[in-house]
Amino acid sequence: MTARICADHDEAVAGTADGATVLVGGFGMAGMPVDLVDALIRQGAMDLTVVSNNAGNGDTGLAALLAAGRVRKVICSFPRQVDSWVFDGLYRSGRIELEVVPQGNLAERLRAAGAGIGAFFTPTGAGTPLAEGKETREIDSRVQVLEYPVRGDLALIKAHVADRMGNLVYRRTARNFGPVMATAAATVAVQVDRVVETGTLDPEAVVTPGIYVDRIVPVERGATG
Amino acid sequence: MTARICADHDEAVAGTADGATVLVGGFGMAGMPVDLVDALIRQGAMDLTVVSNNAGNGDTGLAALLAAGRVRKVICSFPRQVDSWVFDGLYRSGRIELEVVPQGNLAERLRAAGAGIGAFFTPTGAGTPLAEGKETREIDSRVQVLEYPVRGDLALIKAHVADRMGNLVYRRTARNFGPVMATAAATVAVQVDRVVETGTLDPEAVVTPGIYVDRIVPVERGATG
Amino acid sequence: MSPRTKDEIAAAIARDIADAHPGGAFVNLGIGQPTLVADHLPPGSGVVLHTENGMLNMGPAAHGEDIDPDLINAGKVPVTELPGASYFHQADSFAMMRGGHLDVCVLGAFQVSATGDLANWHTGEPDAIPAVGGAMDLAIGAKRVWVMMTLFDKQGRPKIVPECTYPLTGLGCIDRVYTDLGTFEVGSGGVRALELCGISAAEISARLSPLAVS
Amino acid sequence: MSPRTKDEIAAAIARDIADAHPGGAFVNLGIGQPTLVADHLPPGSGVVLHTENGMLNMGPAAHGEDIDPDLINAGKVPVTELPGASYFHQADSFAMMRGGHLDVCVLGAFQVSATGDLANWHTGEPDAIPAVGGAMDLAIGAKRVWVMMTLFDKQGRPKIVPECTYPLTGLGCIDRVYTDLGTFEVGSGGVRALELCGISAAEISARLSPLAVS
Repeated sequence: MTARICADHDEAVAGTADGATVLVGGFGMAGMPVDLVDALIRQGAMDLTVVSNNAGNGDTGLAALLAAGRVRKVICSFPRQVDSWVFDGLYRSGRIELEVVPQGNLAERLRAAGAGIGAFFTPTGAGTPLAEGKETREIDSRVQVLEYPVRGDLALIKAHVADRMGNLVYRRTARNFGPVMATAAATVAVQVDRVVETGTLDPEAVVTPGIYVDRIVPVERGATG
Repeated sequence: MTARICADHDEAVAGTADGATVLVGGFGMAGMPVDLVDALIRQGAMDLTVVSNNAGNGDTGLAALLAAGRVRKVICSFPRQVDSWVFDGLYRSGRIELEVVPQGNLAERLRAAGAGIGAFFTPTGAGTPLAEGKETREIDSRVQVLEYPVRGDLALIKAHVADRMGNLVYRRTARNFGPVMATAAATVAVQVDRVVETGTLDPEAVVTPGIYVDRIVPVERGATG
Repeated sequence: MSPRTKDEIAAAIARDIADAHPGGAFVNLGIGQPTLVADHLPPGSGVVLHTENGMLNMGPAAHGEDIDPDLINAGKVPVTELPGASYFHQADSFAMMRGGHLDVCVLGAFQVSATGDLANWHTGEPDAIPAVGGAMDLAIGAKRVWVMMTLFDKQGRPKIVPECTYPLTGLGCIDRVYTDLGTFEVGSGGVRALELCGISAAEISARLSPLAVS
Repeated sequence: MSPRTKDEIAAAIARDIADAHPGGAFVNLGIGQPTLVADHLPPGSGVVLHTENGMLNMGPAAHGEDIDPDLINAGKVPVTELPGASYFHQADSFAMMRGGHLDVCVLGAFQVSATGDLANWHTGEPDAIPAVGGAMDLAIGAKRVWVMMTLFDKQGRPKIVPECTYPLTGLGCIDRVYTDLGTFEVGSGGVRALELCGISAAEISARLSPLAVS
């Protein structure tokens, strides 16, 4: 199925099941698909597992999803930030599970899911509390930890421009987790600044090929052209 | 050390030691760094292990390196081609070793070398003669084979344009093994169609960041500008 | 109905791809006969072709002035680029394949077993030079992997077999086989004829014996 | 010579990076004090800064109209882009790091052990929310990983210790520690003072005891 341009963000997150694992792009607010997360709040799915680098900032976007009580578990590298009070409160009162994963292992586990890699050995985290209970092996005189893929049912990402076939380019460091998450979820919804005609993007510069993209929403209505 | 523009191809392959493992880019002739391979023949290193998708075409480039008796072993996915008579003769007379690796596993093993991944489980090849003697494990109801990184002492690749910091872009399907091989070798030499001033390439469209590149040669003298 | 020509087999595959994927599909066509499938895809099918040497939305073969040595398919034939194309390196291209993102892959074969094992890379002859290319990656690298081949080899021996005698390319990876004499499902349920062309069910059963064909 | 200020420590690190890499270097500066190093790099040092959220050739912090919310560093501070920059996604960025392509990484720390273990991500307090970010990747992700910190904590306890009591970030990954009171090598050879600032060798030995400082 090639990518579909959605009428609005609600259409892009329609059908998300209770208990789904949702990958949410962004590093802080750069690349954070705020409008799609807002749509997911309206959509109402419960008991979600959210995979994202952070655990929400301020009171909007991912923080609002958490505040609405929709999230059972967060898998992330860096929940604690100056403005992560929503997560902090839920965590301290035992109302949310947390799996902390080193940022590079998180990215590589997402890539592995998208790339059909069953598991991989990485030196990151070896000998630390985050590798406790995990299989290790010495390879090349270095202790390495066996890590498994992280897959999503849905990925919500933000890109800069899409063409009508779903090819994506990003903007600067807002690229961050978008391209790997786009490969790692059964359904991939993307909010973009604008949609252009197919053939407009330079084939050499496409970062996420359309094969990975299912649903596209331009952030502002009318930003299709 | 940032990338250096070399005066000629000989400078780009200088210092290659006997017994070195050399990664050679290209899929057939697309992306094949013919001028660098010719320089390696002149340079004279013996007893090489060559890692490349194919094992030479016709009588030039990689085939000429093989014909010169410089190569002890070839690691590749597809040695046999209509015009691989040089390799075929050496192989049939027992004068060259061959390790056949599925193309995707070869690419992933090169990536693993560049990405600091100690080993990975892949479903490709499971149950086939190419997985004989390798460790396997069932993951996600699928038999997977443990594969290890393939590293080079030297990589020879061909790109389209470089800037003076070594950032590279490629041309169409000539991109093939270049970007992964560039990450997987201690020294990376690149022949390019031209060198442009730093700041000319679009930072969003750089495929191989300059950190991976050591030596650059424009194919035609004077193609620096 | 007589046995199918290569083009008729390709047309049947093209039609089945289009029918099964009304919203478009991402497809890899193996080297050789499977490339014929591209010529039979209905206009507007939305099928996007992947070539494992690093491209999506590959166009037809290039001729004359359109030939660009940097733009080739997995069979090293010069091809063209369609609007919406993208290029990527080998690790990304095989990640796309291994990760199960392609809808259909069509391959040639020496043999397919009743349980869907594939042998298509090596005749096993002692002096043959082994060369696998992307065959093993393709075999496990799509949601559905189909084979296009003649049902019998030049010596008249069946190519759908109880167990492959040639070296394997992949285990239990094939679910459908398109041949000159019909289309067959293979897999955990054994061999089932979906369609026969120019041959009776009785004759198929006799010639594929001891395989049971339902 | 008196104890070094943060800027003096940063200047010492910047000088050592430039001296050790006359042809330029690829460097990652951790969140917090290590970012000061950038301000002290000599003109023309050829140092290219990596930020693990996906960029090479990062420029100084952005101000006023130059602020672009899509262009931030790992500390989420708006930054600028220098000519020759490139952007890449998280898997590629950490592949670059884990693969050992960076020359130097400079990190802050709670504790460094005599053998080079690093503790810098978690105080281990029971109600603290664990947050690691890229710390563990950075700790093992450069040819040389250096620490910039005060030698003693606010309670006066040494931060170079026989064995880390805080949860570890990485094992044996640090080879040099730059502090207000001097620069130290750590690793298999134990602790060695390369330079002392405003403190005598005898006093260092006494205050780091039972650690042996050579």
